[in-house]
Amino acid sequence: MKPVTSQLPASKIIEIDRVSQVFQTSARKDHLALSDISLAIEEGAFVSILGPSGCGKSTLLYIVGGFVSPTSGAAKMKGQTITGPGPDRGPVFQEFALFPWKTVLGNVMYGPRQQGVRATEAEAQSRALIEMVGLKGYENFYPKELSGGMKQRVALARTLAYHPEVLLMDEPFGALDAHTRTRLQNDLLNIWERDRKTVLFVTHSVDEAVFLSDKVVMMSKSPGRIRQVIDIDLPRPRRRNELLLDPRYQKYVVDIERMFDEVDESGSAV
Amino acid sequence: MKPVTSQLPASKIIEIDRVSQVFQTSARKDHLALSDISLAIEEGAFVSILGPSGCGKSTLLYIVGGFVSPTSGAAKMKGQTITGPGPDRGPVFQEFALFPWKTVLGNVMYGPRQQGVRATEAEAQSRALIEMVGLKGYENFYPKELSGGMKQRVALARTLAYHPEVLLMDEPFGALDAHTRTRLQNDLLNIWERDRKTVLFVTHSVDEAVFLSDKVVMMSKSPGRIRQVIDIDLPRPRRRNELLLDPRYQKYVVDIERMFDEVDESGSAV
Amino acid sequence: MLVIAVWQGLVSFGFAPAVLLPPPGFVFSRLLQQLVTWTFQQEIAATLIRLFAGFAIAVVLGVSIGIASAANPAINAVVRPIVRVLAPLPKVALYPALLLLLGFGHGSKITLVAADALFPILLSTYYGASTVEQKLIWSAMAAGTPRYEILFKVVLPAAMPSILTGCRIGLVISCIVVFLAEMITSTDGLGHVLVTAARTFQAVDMFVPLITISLLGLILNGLLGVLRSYLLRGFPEA
Amino acid sequence: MTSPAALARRAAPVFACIGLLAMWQVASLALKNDSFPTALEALRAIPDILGDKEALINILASLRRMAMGFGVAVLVSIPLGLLMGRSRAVAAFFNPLLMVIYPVPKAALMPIIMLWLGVGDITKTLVIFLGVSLPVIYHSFEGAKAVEEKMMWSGAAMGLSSLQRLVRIVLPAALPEILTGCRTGLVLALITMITSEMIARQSGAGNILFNALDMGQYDTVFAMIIIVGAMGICLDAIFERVRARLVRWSEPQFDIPLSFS
Amino acid sequence: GPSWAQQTIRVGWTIPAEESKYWMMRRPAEFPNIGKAYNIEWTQFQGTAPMTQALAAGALDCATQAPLSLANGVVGGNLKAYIVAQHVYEKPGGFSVYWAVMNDSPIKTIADLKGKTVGISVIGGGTQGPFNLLLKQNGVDPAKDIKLVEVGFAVSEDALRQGRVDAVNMNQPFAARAEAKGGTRKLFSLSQAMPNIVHILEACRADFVDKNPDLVKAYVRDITSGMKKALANREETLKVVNEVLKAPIPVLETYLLKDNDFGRDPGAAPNFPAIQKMLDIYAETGMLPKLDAAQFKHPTIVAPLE
Ligand SMILES: Nc1ncnc2c1ncn2[C@@H]1O[C@H](COP(=O)(O)OP(=O)(O)OP(=O)(O)O)[C@@H](O)[C@H]1O
Ligand SMILES: Nc1ncnc2c1ncn2[C@@H]1O[C@H](COP(=O)(O)OP(=O)(O)OP(=O)(O)O)[C@@H](O)[C@H]1O
Ligand SMILES: [Mg+2]
Ligand SMILES: [Mg+2]
Repeated sequence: MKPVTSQLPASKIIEIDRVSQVFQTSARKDHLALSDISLAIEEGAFVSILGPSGCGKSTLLYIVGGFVSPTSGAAKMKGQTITGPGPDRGPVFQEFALFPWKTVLGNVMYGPRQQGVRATEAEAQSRALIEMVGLKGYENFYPKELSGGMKQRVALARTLAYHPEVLLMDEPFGALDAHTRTRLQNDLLNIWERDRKTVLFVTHSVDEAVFLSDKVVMMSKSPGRIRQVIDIDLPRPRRRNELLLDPRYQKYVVDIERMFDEVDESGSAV
Repeated sequence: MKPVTSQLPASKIIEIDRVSQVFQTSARKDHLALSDISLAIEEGAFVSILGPSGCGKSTLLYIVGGFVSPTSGAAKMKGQTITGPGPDRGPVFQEFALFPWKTVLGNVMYGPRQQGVRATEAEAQSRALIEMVGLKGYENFYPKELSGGMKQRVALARTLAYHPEVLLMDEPFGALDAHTRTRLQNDLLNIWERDRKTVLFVTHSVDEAVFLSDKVVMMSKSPGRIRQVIDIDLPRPRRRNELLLDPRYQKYVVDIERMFDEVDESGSAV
Repeated sequence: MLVIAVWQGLVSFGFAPAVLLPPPGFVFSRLLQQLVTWTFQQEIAATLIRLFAGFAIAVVLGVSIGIASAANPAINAVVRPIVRVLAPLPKVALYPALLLLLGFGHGSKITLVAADALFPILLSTYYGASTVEQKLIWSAMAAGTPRYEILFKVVLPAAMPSILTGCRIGLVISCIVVFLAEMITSTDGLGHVLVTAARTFQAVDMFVPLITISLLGLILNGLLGVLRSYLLRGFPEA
Repeated sequence: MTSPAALARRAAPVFACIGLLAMWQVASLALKNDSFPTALEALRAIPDILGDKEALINILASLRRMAMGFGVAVLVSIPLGLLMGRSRAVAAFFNPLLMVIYPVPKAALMPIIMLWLGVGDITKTLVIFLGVSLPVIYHSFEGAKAVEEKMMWSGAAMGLSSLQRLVRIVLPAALPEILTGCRTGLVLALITMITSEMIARQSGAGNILFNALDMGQYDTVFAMIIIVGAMGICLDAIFERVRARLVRWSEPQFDIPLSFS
Repeated sequence: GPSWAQQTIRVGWTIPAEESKYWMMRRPAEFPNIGKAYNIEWTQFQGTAPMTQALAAGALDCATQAPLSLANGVVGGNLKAYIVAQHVYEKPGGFSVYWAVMNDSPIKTIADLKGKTVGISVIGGGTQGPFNLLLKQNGVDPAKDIKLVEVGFAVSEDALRQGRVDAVNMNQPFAARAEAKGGTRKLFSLSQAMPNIVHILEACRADFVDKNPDLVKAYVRDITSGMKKALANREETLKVVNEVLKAPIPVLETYLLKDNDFGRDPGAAPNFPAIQKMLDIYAETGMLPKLDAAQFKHPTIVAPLE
């Protein structure tokens, strides 16, 4: 049992330096999605991003992924400015983005094959991952034949399969029922504790963020800004049922939820 | 304040009668998604469907919507066998299915205009709905310019806009942050209490199901079957913060979560 | 079937004299008669070789240029105006020049077929490839796929529905053009059979190659349909 | 607006055209073929053609036929293609039918077409119509097939009849694909506009071209080819504007160039 | 006025050798009746064969024809037609379609063509009868001993110079151009098979003539006078032909209406004996059954008509 907490002196693997993102829209000329975001993520840290819908969480992930280059500012990985995607940063997209012409197995095997893993080995690993996400028996299904939650699990498995150093996960459990979600949270934590991956995790669930993270980044909306960064100082490895009884855990959840209410200025009731 | 509970003698608006659904897949010949489902829904009832990912919740909704005709059995609306979609049953799809060539406002106005509502009136109503779901200011955005959660809210507004008698909602709050979700749950309950709509509501959150419903239908997987139907006997109107302190509410949640664990036989841990 | 019925109707009700439009019965019995003769088989073979070679060249060029220009702005900046200029040119007008460059044999006809079938395939590929869902490309890039490989591993399969539509159109055009080329300068092939018959008013013999090309079109399209449903088995529309 | 990169992009078509002409010049000089004049010879013949009032009238006559053929083809093919895409029965009926009709070279059917329609405008417009409708039908067909099912369901649930769904959902959703077909159709319209005048000739651009071809006046032939090419560029540019306006909603928003590095 | 007033006659034409019709087209004012008493709807075709089809389909009333295409229409297409005028023929001493080889070619005689690639403008066209006959007379089987390819007149010179064919047929104005350039020589000409070969004549559908005799008569009268004008005023004819063919006048100047051109009958009168001779050659070479040229002759309506 090795406690992995944010107190450990660790090097910054990802640095986001005064990043802003402006989108050109058809409606008005410019739309400021992210404004002056700075954030440093330590190697091996599990960082969650929380924020109201539309605050720019996905956009931030795209920038770290190297898919979108920020309008101003820069994101760095290990000191190098990120200029494009690479297998060191594995994304799980909110929209899954599975390859429709590949089966479940084909989708999951894609990454390892691309990394040069031998076919038999890649297949064995992929089958294990597919089993882990609860899709044994669906190996030869095409994405169109899967339910929403099943697609999401395939997307998760596809990214885990090629062992990226940094995981960029955009609500990876959003379409899952509570039970499957809990199981996969545990699986993810196990993988993380074993491989010391760095995880940047977008979620809507305060509960989930506190349970999983070393650090929770709270964002606010219009334009997207970082409101607060909260260190979650809970022992690891964490067990859900133990944690639920831990008053510190409860406090984190309640505090963050309160913060959320303050942060969210959008919308109105009927 | 009028108490609307399942105890009221109400006519069955939807009857699902021994419905089974078999899909032809490219992998194996037949895939049994739903097996022998029977369920009656009373007029004005709020019924939630819970079940593990891939158990056939969306499929069941499609059958009631008339989009898919079941392999065997039949679904009835007010005694009439459902043979196709109609404006009396409004779906909110898990994948949103917004019209990409229309703006947010265009999408929301589509239904009322189709129902013959005058343009100015339809626009006023739609703008109010857009404001309700927290998207004021985004009226002229195209779907591709929205975040995941924003698209989901447009989909919700689009269906609410044409006042279907029965709402068929497939995880309509799945992509939303906790705060927005709570607000929309309240809005939905308000609308429901005001208009006495019948709602068939798929969700992954036990909590949400208990909070909203008169009845929770618990499904199990492979093949999809109804495992149990639980009447939620809590007073209405419900207020979230009051309910959280109600021991009956707590018990429902705990009971259903336990049931979930029993029901879910799929997958394995790492 | 319907075509044949209409055809028979036109003949029987006197909308067309038999010397211009012979009754289908005659034509089909002559077709059967001809099909087993060695000379006719050779004519078909000549036409088929040109058809397939020209079409294959068009597919290879059209798909690769289309994808390359969708993927790379520099290539696109060069290819796009060239396509705009060359695509609408009536290629038959170049045929005399082609004949002199490539001779009267297969070469000139294959080139003409390829030139005419190329652009529908190229344009479809280009549009298909330039509207590929970006997140598919992102996923593949993040999995470590080198950029040029993305073309084969993502852009090509994702653009496949559009490419196959282009191929279907290209195939039909190939059928027409191979015939036209053989008609303009005919020494062999179905087009040649047709012109010689037409010049001497052998209406039945004229319709035999026409029916043959129709049937060929039908068969090839059927094969393309099978290929399509195989290649697109994962796509929602298949 | 006028950054060097933007200027370069603007100028690219010009450079490409000059490049093409230069390649042509070099090739024709190398081949020394009477039937393959140099680019300069062809360019020199252009003023002769465009200076001739009769030739201009001829070209306009061709363009009028083309516009007719194109217009009618688009009006007929889009509905047919969409219907085929949404109804298996319609597709099963028309698919083989079209596949039997299209591969037949129209030139070969001239005698019968002449019998019914004479040798005038109608025949040529018909030939153009057939050329244009082929890609428009098939792109509409495949576009309609690929429309996301749940969008159709949403429409049905709002009370749209199947005809309304065809017009108000399938049509806009398939529009990008349909327009691809129309663009190919435009290219084919120009080609068939010329070739339809190959056998039976009346006033027209193809007439000028094929007469020159018969007479071995290759500079005129290639001058006409350049003129047709120029018409192609113009029509294409106009079309591209219309397209961009109609389907702005479908353009991909992000773009990573996949350079070959 | 006459019964045919303001009637329209649909005429097919082609290039390059119908000067009287080109006059009617381009100088209608010189013909008192055209456009006033009756109208002509001109349609140009590529070659005579499509016009035969158009005649048979009833899409044309009168058209330029070659003897062979007309005969084909009669045999295969149930066409009934009258030959009402003649455009060009091969007058002795004038131009005759010939087959050329390169100067340095080893082919010296027709017999040397064995095993060679030979170009012909239209396989199964009007020149092939006399061509086949000459080959047979020289012991060459046109079906087996040579490789026959279709080479349009316009490209024949190039095809020969590029070595795509060993011998190829030449026609005006391309022959004049090739001769000016030099390097080719004549191997044999059609006149060796028979004199006075008729290349192009004018034919009208019999049913049309029978129904509108006055109309056709007026048409033939104008053809006759057109031919007269063409022959009488070479200067103007060059202009007219230039307008139609778009060939530059200097090129036309080298041959048109000169000794190295085809012959034209001053009254545009069809030479029925020559036509009969040609039909006989076609019958002899197996291209057609035996036919009587008399069936094409209308008792009264035939050029010259004054
Ligand atoms: N292509 C685009 N054009 C214009 N605006 C865009 C575009 N993409 C995103 N936006 C805007 O940027 C903002 C942030 O979007 P983003 O997808 O990052 O939000 P998010 O935090 O992931 O929200 P959610 O939780 O709902 O997924 C939104 O207001 C959205 O409207
Ligand atoms: N077109 C199809 N072809 C084959 N199988 C299908 C098809 N659509 C759905 N299925 C199968 O039917 C089952 C039920 O799917 P459904 O989408 O109804 O699940 P769900 O309960 O909505 O799951 P989720 O919560 O993940 O959305 C799944 O096992 C899925 O693989
Ligand atoms: Mg997002
Ligand atoms: Mg579902």
